[in-house]
Amino acid sequence: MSEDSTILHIDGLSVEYHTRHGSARALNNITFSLAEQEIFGLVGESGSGKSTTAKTILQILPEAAEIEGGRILFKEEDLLTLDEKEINRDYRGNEISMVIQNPQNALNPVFTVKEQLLDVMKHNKGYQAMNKKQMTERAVEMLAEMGIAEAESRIGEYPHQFSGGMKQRVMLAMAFICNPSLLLADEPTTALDVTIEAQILQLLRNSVDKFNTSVLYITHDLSVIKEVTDRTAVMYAGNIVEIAPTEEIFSEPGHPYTRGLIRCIPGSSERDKILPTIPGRVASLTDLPPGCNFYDRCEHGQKVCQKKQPQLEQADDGHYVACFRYEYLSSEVKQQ
Amino acid sequence: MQISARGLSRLRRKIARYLSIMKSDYRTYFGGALIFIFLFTGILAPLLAPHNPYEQDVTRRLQSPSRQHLAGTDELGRDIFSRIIYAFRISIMVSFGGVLISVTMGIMLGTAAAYFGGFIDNALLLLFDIIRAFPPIILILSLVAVVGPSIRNIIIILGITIMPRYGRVVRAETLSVKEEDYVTAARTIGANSPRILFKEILPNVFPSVLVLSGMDMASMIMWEAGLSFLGFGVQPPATSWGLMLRQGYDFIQILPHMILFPAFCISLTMLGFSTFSESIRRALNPKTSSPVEAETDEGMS
Amino acid sequence: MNLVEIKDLHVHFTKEAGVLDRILGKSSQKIYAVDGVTLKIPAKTTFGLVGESGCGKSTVANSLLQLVDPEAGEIIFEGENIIEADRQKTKQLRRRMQLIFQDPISSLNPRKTAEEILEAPFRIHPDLKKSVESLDEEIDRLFEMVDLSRQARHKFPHEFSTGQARRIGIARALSLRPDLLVCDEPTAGLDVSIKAAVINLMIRLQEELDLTYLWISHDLHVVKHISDRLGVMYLGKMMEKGDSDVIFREPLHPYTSALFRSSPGVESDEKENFVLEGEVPSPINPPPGCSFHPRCQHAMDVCRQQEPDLQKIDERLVACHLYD
Amino acid sequence: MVKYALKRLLWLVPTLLGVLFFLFSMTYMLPGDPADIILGPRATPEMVAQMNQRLGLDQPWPISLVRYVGNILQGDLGTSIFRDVPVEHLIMRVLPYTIMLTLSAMFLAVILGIGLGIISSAYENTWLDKIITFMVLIWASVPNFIWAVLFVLIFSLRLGWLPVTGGGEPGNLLDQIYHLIGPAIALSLTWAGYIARIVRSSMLETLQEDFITTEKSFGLPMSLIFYKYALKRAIKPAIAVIALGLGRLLGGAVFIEVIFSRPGLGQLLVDAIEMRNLPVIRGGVLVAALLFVLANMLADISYAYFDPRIRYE
Amino acid sequence: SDEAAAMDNSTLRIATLDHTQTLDPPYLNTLWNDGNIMFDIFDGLVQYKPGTFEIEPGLATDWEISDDNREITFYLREGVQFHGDYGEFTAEDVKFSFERIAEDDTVPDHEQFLYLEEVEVVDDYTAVLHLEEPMAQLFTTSLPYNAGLIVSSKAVEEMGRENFAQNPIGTGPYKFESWEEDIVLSRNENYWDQEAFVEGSPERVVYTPMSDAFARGSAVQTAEIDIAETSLDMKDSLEAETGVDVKITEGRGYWWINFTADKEPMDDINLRKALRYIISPDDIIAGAFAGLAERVDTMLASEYVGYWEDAPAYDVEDVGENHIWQLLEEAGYPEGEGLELSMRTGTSDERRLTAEIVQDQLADWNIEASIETMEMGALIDSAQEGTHHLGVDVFTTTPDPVYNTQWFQSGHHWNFFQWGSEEYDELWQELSRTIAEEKQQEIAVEMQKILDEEVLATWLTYGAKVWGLSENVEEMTIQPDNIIIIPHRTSMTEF
Ligand SMILES: Nc1ncnc2c1ncn2[C@@H]1O[C@H](COP(=O)(O)OP(=O)(O)OP(=O)(O)O)[C@@H](O)[C@H]1O
Ligand SMILES: Nc1ncnc2c1ncn2[C@@H]1O[C@H](COP(=O)(O)OP(=O)(O)OP(=O)(O)O)[C@@H](O)[C@H]1O
Ligand SMILES: [Mg+2]
Ligand SMILES: [Mg+2]
Ligand code: NI
Repeated sequence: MSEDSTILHIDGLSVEYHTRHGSARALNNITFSLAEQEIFGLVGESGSGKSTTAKTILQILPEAAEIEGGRILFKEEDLLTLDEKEINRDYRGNEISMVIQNPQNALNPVFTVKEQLLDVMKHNKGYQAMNKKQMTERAVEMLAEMGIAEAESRIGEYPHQFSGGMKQRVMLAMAFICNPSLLLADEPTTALDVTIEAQILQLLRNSVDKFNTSVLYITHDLSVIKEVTDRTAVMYAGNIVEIAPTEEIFSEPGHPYTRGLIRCIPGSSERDKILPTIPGRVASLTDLPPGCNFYDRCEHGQKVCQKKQPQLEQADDGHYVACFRYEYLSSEVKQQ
Repeated sequence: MQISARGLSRLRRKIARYLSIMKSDYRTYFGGALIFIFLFTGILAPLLAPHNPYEQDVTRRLQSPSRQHLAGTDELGRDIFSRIIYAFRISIMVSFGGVLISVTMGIMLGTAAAYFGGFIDNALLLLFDIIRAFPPIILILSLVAVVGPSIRNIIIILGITIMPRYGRVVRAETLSVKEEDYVTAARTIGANSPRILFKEILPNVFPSVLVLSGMDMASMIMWEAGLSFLGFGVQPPATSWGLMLRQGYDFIQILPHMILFPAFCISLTMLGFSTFSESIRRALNPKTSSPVEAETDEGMS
Repeated sequence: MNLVEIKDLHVHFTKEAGVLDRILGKSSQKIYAVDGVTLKIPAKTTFGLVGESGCGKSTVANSLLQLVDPEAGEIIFEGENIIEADRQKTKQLRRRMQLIFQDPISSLNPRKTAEEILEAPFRIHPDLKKSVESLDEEIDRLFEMVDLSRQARHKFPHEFSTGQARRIGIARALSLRPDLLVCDEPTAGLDVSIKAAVINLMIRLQEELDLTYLWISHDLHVVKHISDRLGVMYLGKMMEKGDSDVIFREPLHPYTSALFRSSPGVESDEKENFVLEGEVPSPINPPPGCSFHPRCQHAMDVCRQQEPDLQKIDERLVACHLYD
Repeated sequence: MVKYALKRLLWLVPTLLGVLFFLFSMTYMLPGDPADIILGPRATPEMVAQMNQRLGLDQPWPISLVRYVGNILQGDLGTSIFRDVPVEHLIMRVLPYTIMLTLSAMFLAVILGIGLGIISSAYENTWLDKIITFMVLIWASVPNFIWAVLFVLIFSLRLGWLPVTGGGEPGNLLDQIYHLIGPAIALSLTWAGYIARIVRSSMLETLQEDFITTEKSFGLPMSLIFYKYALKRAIKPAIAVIALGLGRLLGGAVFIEVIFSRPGLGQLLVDAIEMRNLPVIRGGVLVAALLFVLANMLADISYAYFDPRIRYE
Repeated sequence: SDEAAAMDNSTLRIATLDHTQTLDPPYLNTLWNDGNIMFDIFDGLVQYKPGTFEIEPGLATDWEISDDNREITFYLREGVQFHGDYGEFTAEDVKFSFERIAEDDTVPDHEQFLYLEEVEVVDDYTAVLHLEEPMAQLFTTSLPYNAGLIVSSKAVEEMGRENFAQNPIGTGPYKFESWEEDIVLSRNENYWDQEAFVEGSPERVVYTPMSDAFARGSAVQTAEIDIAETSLDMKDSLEAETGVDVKITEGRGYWWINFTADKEPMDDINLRKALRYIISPDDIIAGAFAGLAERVDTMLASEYVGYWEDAPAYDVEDVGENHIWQLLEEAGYPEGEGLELSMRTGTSDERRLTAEIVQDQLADWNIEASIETMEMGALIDSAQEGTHHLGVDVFTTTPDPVYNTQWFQSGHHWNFFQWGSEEYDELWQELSRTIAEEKQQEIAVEMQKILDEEVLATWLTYGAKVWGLSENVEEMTIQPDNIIIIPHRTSMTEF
């Protein structure tokens, strides 16, 4: 990972939601970077702050959220220092595009697909010179490329006339039509059938190659991570606990949480055997313990874990782990 | 029917939950206070009224408000303030009576339509649509013309006129609730139809009915007032705000208080019912998080 | 011995055209949700049923519990055809088999507390209530059985997490002490760690209570982990069925293998990126012949015309002309 | 869409037949001997006989029902009991006034309601929002006849700004508009308040939806998102209310017409009911019902237009 | 509106109480809505002298009555033209106008010419009415009232009756112009009696239907309407306004509290006597009629033939309370205890208030009265069946005593007393055949005395009407029957 090929660098980013029941620290001092043309996975259980990360990058957080600190360097420009207008003009839907979590509801139900695509294109710098007809042609082309049959006639239809998989294709078309340098894909295949999921994943892979796009791929499904990503960050309760090339995550998981997750996957162990689980529940974000967030559920926890928050530290080349007990654990693994 | 101690405490807990949500809503206090005043004044009218509302004295007719007659006197020299207070009773009767009738009829017909389906469903839907085909006030007027104006008739007519709202809501909700998994779940544990209807479906239909009826209490008061204002409503010697509005109308220029007082009562009561029902709507929505109970999320041990 | 047996089950839904539709010349449409499914579940084993969304898995489950009326076929429970059971009989049968719903939260009445939900079966079946010493204790026991704390008793469904709601559904099913538990996607939408906990719970319960499972899922990892026997459905029909290990080791039907290969991590050896093209056709007009042929790489002429029968190949049944 | 509209139309047939049956049976349900009430003590037996024939009381009821429905299908609503004027003339004479009143009140309510709803949702939780919310709550809770009375008292009698009577000089548009101001505003306020509340909450709800996040993430200008994407979606529940309001306002017009002494269907009906003018009651109620049903149908269809999903259900 | 008025300040705007139903005279429905306009458009052979019930020549300049009272010869005014191009008025028009009423028994005013055999056209300007029997009401009501108005035979035949009713053609001072919501008339420049017009007589008259009394009053106040009858209660508001004139006239219907004589315990004359004292018209007039009406202690009003000048008034003060208690005791209700009476009333303000006052008056004597307010239909039904002990009733009148007294004959459909007397019946028969005014007077008084003796009612009043006149109106002439006479000195202020 050479510095000059870095397209996105997130540095010490913290975000809090202020709600009636107190403040929830959804992101706690997270740091990672994305290289050009890289597919970077972000994995974690529900509520760990994955979507918040993506929304923070585009600064489309809800009002209740507040960015507490950090930098988001995109192509060397700190997005957090830009004003709303600039971000809107130059980044959203231009340099960066995003596919949000819920395909069923990601498109506005009362406008045709064409209307929505064209509005996105009108906003995009690449299409300023085109007239409506040309834009329509381009949109149809894009839809066809994303595997929508008879795109010409279907472009005039409303979202509810598409199946879930096709909606996701439309979303991808919308994302790629912007020619982005970075795509934020927030669980694009959750709630789809495995066969459809496979189709979408393949489509994504192909398009990334074709459009030279970097991808931040968010999912809670480790097996998908394994399929598509080059590198992966594991999130737990607002922290990144481990970053590593994807293969290493599976072959030599560093953090106890990562290990737990991988062992949990049914089918990987023997049939009918009791699956290993991670005891307890994700800590409540409103009152986090002072030390390691995972301490409660960790079998290897020690005093130090209870007092201090571990920071990401390089464990191996390109492999970072936030755990005080890493050394001990890795030696244990090697022993086995 | 006996309520077990456990059932009682459970009920108490549920109500406590609703109340705790409502407690955090200003509308509860505002609407509740207005409704409280409404009911309180109506029920205690004989104690609160300074004069006999029926006592006439033509020599003191049409007096302006004074210390003795807080809202002046009407054309027969009766104390308007006392009459307004007694009129609360009419409004209570009309609003609660009318809504009660339409709710009972609506629930019965609505569930029947959803339950039996087919011809009966279509016939009942047609009935609802026929009633709904008339602008309400015009249907009310024509029905009053048929049966003649009296409190009892008006209550019944108002009830019939808005009944289709409940019938349709209950029908639609019953149909959609019927499809819910938890109703199927009740079937799989062996519950029979009446049980499903009364234990699973109706309780889930009821909240919409409750909220609607809160709004309709306001409409009832409005329609009665309008009807009486046109002279088709409550008949003397009983009096209602609408009737007082009508009486005062002729004196609007020299004695505007004669209409302002009843107009105020009508508007405030309607305001009370509509705000309160909005707050109930919020509380009964199970998705609204109760500020008290959202504390800890203890779970699997 | 087979606890339950389904023989050539057909369930068709009619999409009723309303009176007005009919006047406008629209006739009712048939949805072939389940079209000739046969399966046997030996007592105390788990039968896994997989397939894409809309292929009729839930419908099989629902007909087993007599929640839908099958067009044709037999459902034999302990040697007795229960399709024509009368009301009394149905009520009793329902105690013997229970359903765990696909959507955990919506299967719980939003206006009832967990406690009330668990009490309902005892109110419906007075003899059940008589058989327990104290209702209160019994409910505590049920909560314990599914690893829920006592405090959960007074909560409303929406106040539970998905995993917890699922447990209440399981506890309700167990309160009737059934023999057969039909689990309709019991791990859908759960995070991995919670998913594992639920699976563990189910396996434990099966052993403790001698339960028989019909396990519906489209998560192949889970099915692979838990099921003894496996059935693969496509568009209302059984494509392949047999011993779970056997099929997972070597799927014969093109659909089965496509399904497995689409599912990341199930067939870890094959690293080539395989994608099954197209979407499931509408069950209103299923394709003629083999219903899978439009998406099948190996489709032959015969597949377009003739519906393949299930035939025994290598210790399992496959419906495919490739093996004729 | 066409099919949906057609379906709604077909269902109208039995509904309207039901309405006709009700109107028809009013003849039998009204208390008292119609001849006595209508003709008074001077009636000769011949006049009574003629009256009964006119009301269809001379035939067994099934026959007169058929005759009644037949006449109506031919556009013949009968003649006013006091002879001489066909009911449809009476109605046509006043109907334009009612329609004008209802539509202009509707127009005002929609403009005010949607406008205020949007403003207060755009400035959520600011003072402006609070002021609008409170004002609009008051509007919605005061019945329109009270507004009308207050308007007459204040603007017409005290200040003399507005006329109190009539619909304005026929043919003089300016004068007619001048006469419309008071009634239209009084009629619209209640509904405007209602619409504003619905638009506000619907708007706020829509802004929470996932697709708004999508639109934001693609950098569409906030004004486009707010006024195009969110509004069209948010307006949907308001549309139902708006068109429903057309019916409500039609009902409310009864009071307004009486109080402002404006010619109109409501006024005609109230007078007819007072005078037991049965054919006029029946004809007037029928026309009111027709308009009402039409308004409701319009509501359903415009609802379908704004929510494309409905058409296919 | 102001603009319109400024544009044309010789337009007189009058509010009618309701929509006009017809402008064909014998089909008149209500005097206030239809009659007012008909009298502007049509003339009769004779007419009431302005402000009185005295007869003066109209289209007939003179007439002769035969000795047997069965032949009346009219000498018609020459050169009178109908409106539009309908030519000169002749005896043919008289024949046509009257015979169509006499021959068709479905015409509402058929009774007005019940005994008319034929109208003989002697020449263009002479017409003779041949009667089967003498008709007492001929000169009191038939001829000067609406039935006697002359229509253009040519116009009716050309247009057809129904159409004519909406496009009337007469000889009167104003011509029919248009009828949308409003009815518009314009001055007939060829009117035969040019003297009727005075300076300020309006060029145009516009009748606007306004059913709400308050709206009428307000409209006068804002000068949108020039003349309107308003409610009694609005008198004070109007008087307080500058520029608005208020005029009060007597109503034309007799109000009474009806005693249903055959209904237990009202069949006891002592009870009826007690009630007649207890129910005091003074309070009712003060409360229900805003103190504006005159007390009338008998059936017929002072302007009418048959007025009983010395009719006794029954007031408690005259006889003392003890007398009443005694009457009640004789009726079986010592101290009034246990006496519960039912009372019907209608929905109008006056009726409602009257009933409430009576209820209150009875309560002073421990008599409990329940009020039932009914719609017109139900009210008439219950009155005809005598279902209530008491009733608040009113009948409208004409100047004809025969008409006004007919209802109380035995067994009459409209005899609300549920009472009968042969003597009364015979007197009425005689009255209806009497033409001489003095004789009529004598018989009618005799009849009222019978009613008085039998104690059937507390007579109350003829009611009152409050008229608001805008600042534009200088003077208004109104008939005793409350018909406004437009050209005759009802004049507008000059600007
Ligand atoms: N609008 C909001 N207001 C308050 N808290 C919020 C809001 N959105 C998210 N949160 C909280 O922030 C935390 C992180 O949420 P986020 O949506 O980023 O999680 P996620 O990892 O995307 O989860 P999932 O897999 O369920 O999508 C959660 O605890 C969530 O409850
Ligand atoms: N009650 C019903 N009425 C009409 N059609 C139905 C009904 N229930 C199911 N279907 C249809 O039958 C087919 C099979 O449905 P089923 O629910 O059994 O599928 P499934 O395999 O459980 O899918 P999923 O994985 O999405 O739950 C689907 O096409 C569905 O639309
Ligand atoms: Mg997320
Ligand atoms: Mg399913
Ligand atoms: Ni079949």
